[in-house]
Amino acid sequence: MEVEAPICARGIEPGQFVHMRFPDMGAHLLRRPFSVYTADREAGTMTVLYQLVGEGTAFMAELRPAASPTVEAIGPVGRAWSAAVLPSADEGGRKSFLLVGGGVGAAPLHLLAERLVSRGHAVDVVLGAQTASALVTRERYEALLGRAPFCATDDGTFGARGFCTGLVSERLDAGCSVDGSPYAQVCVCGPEPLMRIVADRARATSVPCEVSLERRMACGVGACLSCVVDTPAGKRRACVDGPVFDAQEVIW
Amino acid sequence: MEVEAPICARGIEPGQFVHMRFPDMGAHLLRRPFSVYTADREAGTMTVLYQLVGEGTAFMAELRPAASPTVEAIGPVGRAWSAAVLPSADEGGRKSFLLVGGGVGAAPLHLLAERLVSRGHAVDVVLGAQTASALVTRERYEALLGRAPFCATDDGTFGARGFCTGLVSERLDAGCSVDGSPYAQVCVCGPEPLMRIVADRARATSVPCEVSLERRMACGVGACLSCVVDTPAGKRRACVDGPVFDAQEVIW
Amino acid sequence: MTEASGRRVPRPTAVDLSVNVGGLRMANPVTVASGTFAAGREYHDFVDVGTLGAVTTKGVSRHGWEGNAAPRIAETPCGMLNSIGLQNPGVDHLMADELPWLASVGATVVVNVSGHSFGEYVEVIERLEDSPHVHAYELNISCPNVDAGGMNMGCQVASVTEVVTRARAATARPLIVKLTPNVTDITEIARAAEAAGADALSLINTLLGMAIDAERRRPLLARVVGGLSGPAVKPVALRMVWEASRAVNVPVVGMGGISTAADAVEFMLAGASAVAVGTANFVDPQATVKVIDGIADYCERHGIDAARDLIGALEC
Amino acid sequence: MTEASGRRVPRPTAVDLSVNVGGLRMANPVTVASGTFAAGREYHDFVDVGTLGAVTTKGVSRHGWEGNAAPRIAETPCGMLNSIGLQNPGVDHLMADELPWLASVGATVVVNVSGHSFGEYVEVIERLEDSPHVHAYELNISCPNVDAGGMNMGCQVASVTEVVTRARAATARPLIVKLTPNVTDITEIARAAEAAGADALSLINTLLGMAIDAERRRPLLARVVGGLSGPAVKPVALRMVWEASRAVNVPVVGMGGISTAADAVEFMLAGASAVAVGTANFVDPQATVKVIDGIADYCERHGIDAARDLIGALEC
Ligand SMILES: Cc1cc2nc3c(=O)[nH]c(=O)nc-3n(C[C@H](O)[C@H](O)[C@H](O)COP(=O)(O)OP(=O)(O)OC[C@H]3O[C@@H](n4cnc5c(N)ncnc54)[C@H](O)[C@@H]3O)c2cc1C
Ligand SMILES: Cc1cc2nc3c(=O)[nH]c(=O)nc-3n(C[C@H](O)[C@H](O)[C@H](O)COP(=O)(O)OP(=O)(O)OC[C@H]3O[C@@H](n4cnc5c(N)ncnc54)[C@H](O)[C@@H]3O)c2cc1C
Ligand SMILES: Cc1cc2nc3c(=O)[nH]c(=O)nc-3n(C[C@H](O)[C@H](O)[C@H](O)COP(=O)(O)O)c2cc1C
Ligand SMILES: Cc1cc2nc3c(=O)[nH]c(=O)nc-3n(C[C@H](O)[C@H](O)[C@H](O)COP(=O)(O)O)c2cc1C
Ligand code: FES
Ligand code: FES
Repeated sequence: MEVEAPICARGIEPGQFVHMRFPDMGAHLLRRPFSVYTADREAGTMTVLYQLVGEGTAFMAELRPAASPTVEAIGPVGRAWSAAVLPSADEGGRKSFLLVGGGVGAAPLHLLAERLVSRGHAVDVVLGAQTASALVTRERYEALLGRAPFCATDDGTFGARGFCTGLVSERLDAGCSVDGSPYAQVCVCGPEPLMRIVADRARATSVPCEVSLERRMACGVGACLSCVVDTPAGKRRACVDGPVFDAQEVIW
Repeated sequence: MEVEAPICARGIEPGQFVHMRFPDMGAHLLRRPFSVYTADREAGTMTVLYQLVGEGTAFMAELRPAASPTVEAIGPVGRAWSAAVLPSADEGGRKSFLLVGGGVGAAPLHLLAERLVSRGHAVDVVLGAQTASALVTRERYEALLGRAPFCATDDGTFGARGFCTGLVSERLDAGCSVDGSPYAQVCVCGPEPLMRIVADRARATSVPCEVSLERRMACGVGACLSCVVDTPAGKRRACVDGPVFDAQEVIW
Repeated sequence: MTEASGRRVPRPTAVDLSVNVGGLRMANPVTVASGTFAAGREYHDFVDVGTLGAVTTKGVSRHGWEGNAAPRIAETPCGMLNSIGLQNPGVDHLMADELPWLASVGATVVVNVSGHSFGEYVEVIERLEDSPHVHAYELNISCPNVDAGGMNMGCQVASVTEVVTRARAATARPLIVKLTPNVTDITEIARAAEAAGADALSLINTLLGMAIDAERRRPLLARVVGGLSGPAVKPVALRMVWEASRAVNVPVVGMGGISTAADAVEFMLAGASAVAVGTANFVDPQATVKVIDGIADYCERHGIDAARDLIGALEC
Repeated sequence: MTEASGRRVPRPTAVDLSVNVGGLRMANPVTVASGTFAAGREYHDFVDVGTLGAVTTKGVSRHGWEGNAAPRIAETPCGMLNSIGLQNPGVDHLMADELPWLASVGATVVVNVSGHSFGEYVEVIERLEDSPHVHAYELNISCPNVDAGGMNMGCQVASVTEVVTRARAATARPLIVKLTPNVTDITEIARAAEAAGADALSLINTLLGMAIDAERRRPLLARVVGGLSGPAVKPVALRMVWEASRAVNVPVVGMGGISTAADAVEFMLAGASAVAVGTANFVDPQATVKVIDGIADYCERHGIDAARDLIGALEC
C-alpha cells in the first residue's frame, strides 16, 4: 500500500514505524502499527507492506486508490536500528551485517539495508517465507545488493526448504559475511519464534543482535503501557523504547 | 438517492417504506426507514428523497454512485394509504383527495398521487417547505397533475408565506377540490405539529384524514415494539400497523 | 442494494449441533434473545423459525402491560438502548394466538416470564402449564418488583431466591433464570438462582444506560434510562458468562451482542451451552440461521464432531 | 493520509470555560482519564498540556508495580479492553521526574493515587504533600485490596468509607474519589464517598470485560479479564454520572467514552462539572483540545456565557 505522508516519509529512520488509523473503520478504534518498507522523501510518499491478519488489514486490502481513502497517521515512531546511525565506511570503517527477515518482517529491514549499502557497508540478507509467492521483497533486495538474498520457504517452492534459521546458522557458523569480513551485528524481524532462535544462535556465536518486536499498541506514543516487553531492567515500551531492542535485553 | 432494489421497487404500494442499512456504517447498527419517492418497476430501481438529520443521512449524502456502495434493505414494509386500493373512477366512481406534504413528507405522497391520477381521481396537492429551494418535489407534482400544487414556504420565497396549514384550511373551508367535487379524504405526511393541525381541521370539516407517522424503529418487522403509536385501542406499531393511520386513531 | 429475502434454513452438516440446556433439548445451540423476536412470526419470512434451537418469546405477564412512552429506543456506539418496558398483551393472548402457531411450524419454545410481584410469575407459569407447546420457561428477574419494594429484584439474593423458589414449585419443566448484569457480583446471584432450583441460567439482560441529545438538551428516551444491548456490551457479557458458568453446575445460555458465529463460539468457549441472538436480528433478520451455519463451519474447519465440545473449552 | 502534527492549543473564546471541582480550579472542564495520558509529556507534541483544564496522571503507588503480562489490550466493538494492571514506577519517580515538568508547562495537576492497602494510599498522599505541584488527588478505589480481603475495595461501602476517611485525614487538598461502575447501585457508593469526606467524585472507571480469539480458543488478554473503555461504555457512564450527581452534593467529573465535544456536553448536561478524555487520546492525540474548542463552539452557538451553566441542565 502506498500512502501520502510527507512528515512520516521525510522523517523516517530505518526500524521506525507509523501508527495508522482508517476513520471509516468506525467500530474499530485503535491505530495499527506498520513498518515503512520504502519511503520517497521527495514525493512525500511511502509504502507499507502488509499481511492479512484481521479486520484492519482486511479493510486495507479493500481500499481502492481511486477513492483516495483517508488514512490518519502518527509517525515516525520508535527507536531505529542502531546501525542506522553508523558513519559511512570511509569515515568509521567498513562493517558487515546479517539481516534476517521472516515473512513480512522483511519490510522494516529494507530501509536499513538501503542505508547500509549507501554508506558502503557489507550486507547479507536472509529471507524466509511460507511459499515462493510470499517472498515479495526478494527482487527489491536483489536489486539493492546486486546479488540474490539467501532464501528459504517452508514448502520449498523457492530456495532452501524449511525455516530460514538453517541459512542463518550457516552464515553465523561461517563467522563472516559473504565478502569475508566478520559480522558486526545481526538484525532480525519476523515471527517471535524465529527471532528467538536467531538471537540464540547469534549469542552462541558472539555476534551482537537486534530484534524488532511486535506488541499490540493503543497509544503509540509511550503513554498507555500496553505494549510492554520484559527486560532485565523491567518492562519497556515497544512503541517508543523499541520496537528495536538489543536481543540480550529481551526476556522472551 | 437512487437505489437498485428489485423486490422493493416492484412490490411497493404508496405509503409503504423501506428499511435501509449501510454496512459501512459499522458503529451504527440500526436500519433507517425511508419512504419511496419514485419506483421504476421495470428497471427494479427506486428513489428515496431524504433530509439531512443525523449520521445516517450524512453518510448517505457522502455516498458516491461511482463506488457502487452497498445498501441492505428490508421492504416493502407497512400499511399503505387506504386510497391506494381504490378502484378506478370508471369502476367505483370518481373521488377527490387533498394531499398535504410538509418538507420531505411530500415524498411518500407522490406514489399515491400517481396512483390516484392514473385511476382517474381528482387530486389537489398542498406542499409546505422552509424555503423555495426545499420544494424539490414541486415540479414533479406539477407535471403529474398538469397544474401547480398549492405551495407555502416559511420564508415566503415561493408561494404563500408561512405554514402551509393556511392553504389547507382554505381548501377544506372551500369544502371541495379545485374541480368542484367534495373531498373524500385528506392524506398528510410531514412534521407532527403539521399533521396534527391538518387532522384537526379535517375533523372540524368532517373530512376523513390519514396521516403517516414517524417513529424510531429497530426491527422494522413488527417484533420489537420500539415504534409504538398511542391509539384508543392501545399501542400500535408504526412499522407494520402503520406508518399510515386514520387520524382519528391517533392519540397525539 | 442487497435485499433480505427468502426463508433461510440451516444447511445440512455432519456436525452434531444439538445441546441440552437443563433438560431443554435444542437441535442446535442458537435461540433468540427475548423481546427481539416477538414470538417468531414476524421473522418467519426471513428464517424458518422452526429450525432454530429454540424460540424464546417476548416477556409475558399475567394480564399484559402497556410499556413505556415513545421514544423507546436510541442508537448508541455499536449498540442501542431500549425502554420498551415489557409491553405485552398478557399470557392468555400468547396461549391463544402465538403458541399454536409456534407449534405449527415445529418450534421449540421457551416462554420468557415477567411479573411485578412474585405471585404474578407463578400465575403466568400456572397458566402456561396448560399448554403443551411450551418446552421451557425463562424467568426474567430484571423487573422492578412490588414485593421487593419496587427495586429490581434481580439484584438481590433474597428476592432472587424467593422468586426462583416459587417458580420452581410451580413447574417441572426446565426453568431458566435470566440474570441482570447490573450487579456487583454475578456469581453471587448465579449461585442463589441455582440453589433455589434453576435448571439453567441465561445472561446477560441489558446494561442500564442513557443517551442524550446535546443539541436539544433532552434525553433520547422518554423514560430517560434504558437497557443497552448489541456488540458494545459483548465484552461484559462474555466476562459474566465466563464467571457465572464457573460458579455454578447448571448450564448457561449466553447472550449480549452476539452477531456472528464467531461471537457465538466465543460464548460457548467461555462456558455457554447455548446462545441467544438479540439485537443482531434487527441488523440482519437472518442472523440466527447464519450463526447456526457458521457454528457448523467452525466445527468442520476445526475437526470438531459435536458443537457441545466447545462448551467451556477456552484454554487459559 | 492525514498526519497529526503540531502542538494544538485551545482557540480564544469569549465563553467562560472555567469550572471548580470541589476546590480544584480548572481553566476549562476538560481533563484526561488517568492511565491514558501518562503524566502528559508523551502528548505534549500534539497538544499543549498546560492548556488543559487539568492533567490527571497515571495511577501511582508507593513503590511502583510491575503490572500484568502482555498482551495487555484488545480491541472490542467501539471499545477496548486493558489489563495494564496499574504498572507504575512509584511516587518518588513521579515527584522527581514528572511533577516538575508538569509545573514547567504550567499544568494543573491531579495525581491519581493507587494502593494495595488502605495504608498505602495514605503513604502516597503523604509523600505528595511535599510537592507544591499537586493541585488535587484522585483516589482510584478500584484496586484489589489486601485490607478488603483481596476484593475490589471500590465495590463495598465499608472499604470505600475506610479508604476515603483515611485519605481525607491525610490532606487538605481537593480529594476526588474515582468510582468503579461494576456495582449494583452507584448512588450507594457515591454517598459513602461523599460522607467520608470526598470533595468530588469521578466516574466511571472501566467496566469488567473479556475478549476471546475463537480461532485460537484463547483469551485475547494474558490476564483473561480486563477493563472496558471507549464509546461502547458511554451510555453506561452517562447513566451513572446522572444517577450519582443527583445522589450527592459534591461535583462530579464525568468520563467513559468521551470522544467529541458533543459527548462532553452530554456528560455536563447529565450533571458532570468537568469531563475526562481517555481512550479517545489513543484514537486522536489532539482529542482533548478539540473537545475544549468544541465546548466553546457549543456555548457560542447556544448563547451560553459560561460552560458551567451546562452542568445538570438536562431537561427531563
Ligand atoms: C512496530 C510494528 C511494526 C509492524 N509492521 C508491520 C508491517 O510492516 N507489515 C505488517 O503486515 N504488519 C506489521 N505489524 C503487525 C501489524 O501491526 C498487525 O498485523 C496489524 O495491526 C493487524 O491488524 P488487523 O486489524 O488486521 O488485525 P486484528 O487482529 O483485527 O487487530 C486487532 C488488534 O490487535 C492488534 N494486532 C493484531 N496483530 C498484531 C501484531 N502482530 N502486532 C501488533 N498489533 C497487532 C491490532 O493493531 C488491533 O489493535 C507491525 C507491528 C508492530 C508492532
Ligand atoms: C415510515 C418512515 C418513513 C420515512 N421516510 C422518510 C423519507 O422519505 N425521507 C426522509 O428524509 N426521512 C424519512 N423518514 C425519517 C428518517 O427515517 C430519518 O430522518 C432518519 O432515520 C434519520 O437517520 P439519521 O441517521 O440521519 O439520524 P440520527 O438522528 O443519527 O439517527 C439516530 C436513530 O434515530 C432514528 N431516527 C432519527 N430521526 C428519525 C425520524 N424522524 N423518524 C424515524 N427514525 C428516526 C434513526 O433511524 C436512527 O435509528 C421516515 C421515517 C419513517 C418512520
Ligand atoms: C427491544 C428489546 C426488548 C427486550 N425485551 C426483553 C424481554 O421482554 N424480556 C427479557 O428477558 N429480555 C428482553 N430484552 C433483553 C434481551 O433479551 C437480551 O438479554 C439483551 O438484549 C442482550 O442481548 P443482545 O445484545 O444480543 O440484544 C430485550 C432487548 C431488546 C433490545
Ligand atoms: C490503558 C488504560 C489505563 C488506565 N489506567 C488507569 C489508572 O491508572 N487509574 C485509573 O483510575 N483509571 C485508569 N484507567 C481508566 C480510565 O481512567 C477511565 O476511567 C476509563 O478508561 C473510561 O474512560 P474512557 O472510556 O474515556 O477511556 C485506564 C484506562 C485505560 C484505557
Ligand atoms: S502503545 Fe502506548 S505505551 Fe506503547
Ligand atoms: S420497528 Fe420493531 S415493532 Fe416496529
